[in-house]
Amino acid sequence: MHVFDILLVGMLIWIAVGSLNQNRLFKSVVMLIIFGLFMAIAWIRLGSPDVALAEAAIGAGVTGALMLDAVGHLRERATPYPLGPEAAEDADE
Amino acid sequence: MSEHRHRTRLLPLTAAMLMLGVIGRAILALPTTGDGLAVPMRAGAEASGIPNVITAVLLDFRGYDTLLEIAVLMLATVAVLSLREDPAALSRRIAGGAGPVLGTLTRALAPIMLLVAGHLVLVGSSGPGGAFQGGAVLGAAGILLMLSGYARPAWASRRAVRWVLAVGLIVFIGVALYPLLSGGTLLQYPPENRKDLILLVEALLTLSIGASLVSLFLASASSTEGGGRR
Amino acid sequence: MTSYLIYVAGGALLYALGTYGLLARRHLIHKVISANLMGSGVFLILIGLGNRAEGGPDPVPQAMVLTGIVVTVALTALGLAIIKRYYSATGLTNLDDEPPAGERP
Amino acid sequence: MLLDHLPALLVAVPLTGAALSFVAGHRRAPHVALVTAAAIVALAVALVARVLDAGPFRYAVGGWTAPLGIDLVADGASALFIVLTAIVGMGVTLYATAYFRTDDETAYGHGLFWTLWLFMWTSLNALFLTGDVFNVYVCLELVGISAVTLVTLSGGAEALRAGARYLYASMLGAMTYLLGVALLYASVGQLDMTILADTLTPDVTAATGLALMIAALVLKTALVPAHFWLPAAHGSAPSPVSAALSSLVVKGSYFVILRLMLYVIPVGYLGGTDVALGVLGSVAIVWGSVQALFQTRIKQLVAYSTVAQVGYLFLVFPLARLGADAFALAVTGVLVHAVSHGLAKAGLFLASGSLMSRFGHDRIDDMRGAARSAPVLTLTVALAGITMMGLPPSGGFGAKWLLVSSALAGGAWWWAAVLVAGGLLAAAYMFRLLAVLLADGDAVLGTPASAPRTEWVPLALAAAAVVLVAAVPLITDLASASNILIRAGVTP
Repeated sequence: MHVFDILLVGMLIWIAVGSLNQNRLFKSVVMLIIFGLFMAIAWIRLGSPDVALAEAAIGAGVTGALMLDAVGHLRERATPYPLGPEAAEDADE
Repeated sequence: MSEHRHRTRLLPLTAAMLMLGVIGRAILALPTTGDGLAVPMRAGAEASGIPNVITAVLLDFRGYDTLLEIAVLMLATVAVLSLREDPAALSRRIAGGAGPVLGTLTRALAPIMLLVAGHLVLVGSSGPGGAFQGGAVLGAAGILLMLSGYARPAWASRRAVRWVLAVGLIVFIGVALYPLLSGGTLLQYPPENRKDLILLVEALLTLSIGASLVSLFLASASSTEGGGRR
Repeated sequence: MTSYLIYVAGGALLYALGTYGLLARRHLIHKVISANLMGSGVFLILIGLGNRAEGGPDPVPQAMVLTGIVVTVALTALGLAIIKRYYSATGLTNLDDEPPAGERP
Repeated sequence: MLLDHLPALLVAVPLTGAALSFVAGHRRAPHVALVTAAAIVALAVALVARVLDAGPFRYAVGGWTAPLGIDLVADGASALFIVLTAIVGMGVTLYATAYFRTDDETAYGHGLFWTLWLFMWTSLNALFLTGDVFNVYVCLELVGISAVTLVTLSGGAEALRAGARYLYASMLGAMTYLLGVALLYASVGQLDMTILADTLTPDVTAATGLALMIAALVLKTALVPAHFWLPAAHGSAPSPVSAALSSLVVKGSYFVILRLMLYVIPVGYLGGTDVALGVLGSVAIVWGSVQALFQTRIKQLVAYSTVAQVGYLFLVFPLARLGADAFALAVTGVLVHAVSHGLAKAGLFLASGSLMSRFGHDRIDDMRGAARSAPVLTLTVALAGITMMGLPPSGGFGAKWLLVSSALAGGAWWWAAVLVAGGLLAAAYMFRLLAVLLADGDAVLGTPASAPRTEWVPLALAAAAVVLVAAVPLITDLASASNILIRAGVTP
């Protein structure tokens, strides 16, 4: 029975590493949202359905919406600033 | 560039490994059972007639944390508003027009989420659910509706918008201070109708948290295009 | 090995990973993501250790985590707002490069 | 009857003010803030009177006493910090009415300074009163969010950059603090500080938790080497904000360290942490002062002076372990230091802000001749300098005297040497600033219409710090009414 828990925690770590080890911001953010959904499953496994609901709605939902908006903002305004080497390097797409 | 990066990674790596070791040692030293405050909390919740212990902890025993929590949400909205470059901020609408995928998704999801939020509040005192959870789902549903352009904030004046943002906190402060008039302490609900009052506060808080999350998103959403859409 | 320990160990790893990301990643949004991961790690440790209680998980850590999730989203929103404004002002997405000389406060 | 509710009101009143100032809009918000500030000053004075009269007391929020509920704890130390916050807060509020007066609705975060500032005041009061380690986390987040946002208020690139760095330090600190609480709770099963103090037994998990909490608080207090975020943040914020940050906000997290180290944690529980904090404090005094000496911009100099002055706050921990006499003297001394630095630093930052707006720049070397055209501001800098150096009869002198006495009573002269050296270094950087201001120069200063109206505020704060030695008996009474000294069983 622990196999499922180990797999779940392994997935969590893998997604977290993937989210950080990803230079394309949009992918990072999508992985963070997926991470939130997996966290919700973990909360249910830990007997905390209350936290699972909040995590799915806030951790994945609201945080994800805020992050996607910010990434969109950076991309949208990318053109007027050709000077920022970092912006170009980390910009998505 | 890359040499510089390698050098700057040594310190973070050391810090992370150090933390891992410190936490690991502390965790392995713990006994495998430990009740914390679970027993007195459960007994207290039972005495109050609130079957969901977490609701009892959040709204009754540690209601002060929750009061400050609502303050955090309003503060964050104010903070994000203060960082806008333009003054119109909240009263401008997010550019609507959902893509086909998001549109269909919203049409299917939003009513369900609203139902779930309502359900969570109603059952929050017995099953899983309550103000935080219901408010969170409500907030997420609201953001989805805004994003897809089905609902748009078209408030009359900036004054009205400000009231909407502050009213949750103001009402909660009022509820918290009300017991002082009859000799109670801050947030002390009278024992005879504690359960009903807590349910009422819970419903108010659900709406307040939901509204705060939506306004937090609206306050921060980028102006010219529908933020978050892809 | 009892199952709560799996989650607590995962939490410790996430916390360490978040610390690393917060210090090592340069892009400001990656730093915010790292802080979110750190938070999730701490929450896993809190509730995981609360699962050691007899007769069901301890409600107190669950209440703390519900509070913590809301605080974290507030911090995230603030961080992103500062990042967007900083980018509009300087075109930079990290703190290592000096912003072009501008006005003094 | 109302007096029983002082701890609740000291949080609820500024919180109500914050919400109402937001609704009121930017034109009427200053009035809401002034009324709120006046109410807080009255409540704070009442709290001091009550604590002096009846000793420390607890307030059970929700009618549930700890461990079930959250207890607020009002003792001599919290009353002292709350009244300091009230006085400095009133000064900052008055000064800000002129500073943020503008017809541009979009300036300074769309006029949201007042709401953010009242939120910060709420959270500081809450932090000084709370007796629950998880509630401290929520309070710290309130302080952090409001402080970071206030730093970015001008919207300039430099301020945003400083704010972002401050925010990341804040996030790291908050998460680490919460991790500490998680470990402590898993080990002890309690969150109330008094219950923790009674039930702590030697245990590696609890000790790790407490150590992480203290490390996180040290980061928030900006003790060297965790001071990296402070100079930029305090230096690039609008001046009223700089004053509040340097004078009050660092003391919020410091106050929790004080309670944890000297009230909750038994002697020797965390090994050599006492001495380590003292050593870091000494390094901070020297490093901050030397850095201050080489700054070319006035607010950076004042900010590095804060790095140095924060160092003194940490000398209390080794001194407190040198016997009962040293303990009482050290705690009283550090409380006097916190108050005198709070008053003087607020005055110094506000005066620096006025000098900058008069000169139109912040370069120290180009501020020659300020004494002639801005005598009030120059006098303020001089008075604040007297306190920083610790010359009699200032509060700084009283604090150093008590701390040196404590070191000598405990037979540890080297801490006394640090204190004396710190005073000399402070003299060096303050004289450097004063020498420029007093030098002959033909500075043609602009006089913004609103400036002279509020220039007496920093003067009053700095002057209060200079005559603070008269209040030392009062602070001694408050120290003996603090749970720290009562628990240790010593009286000053």
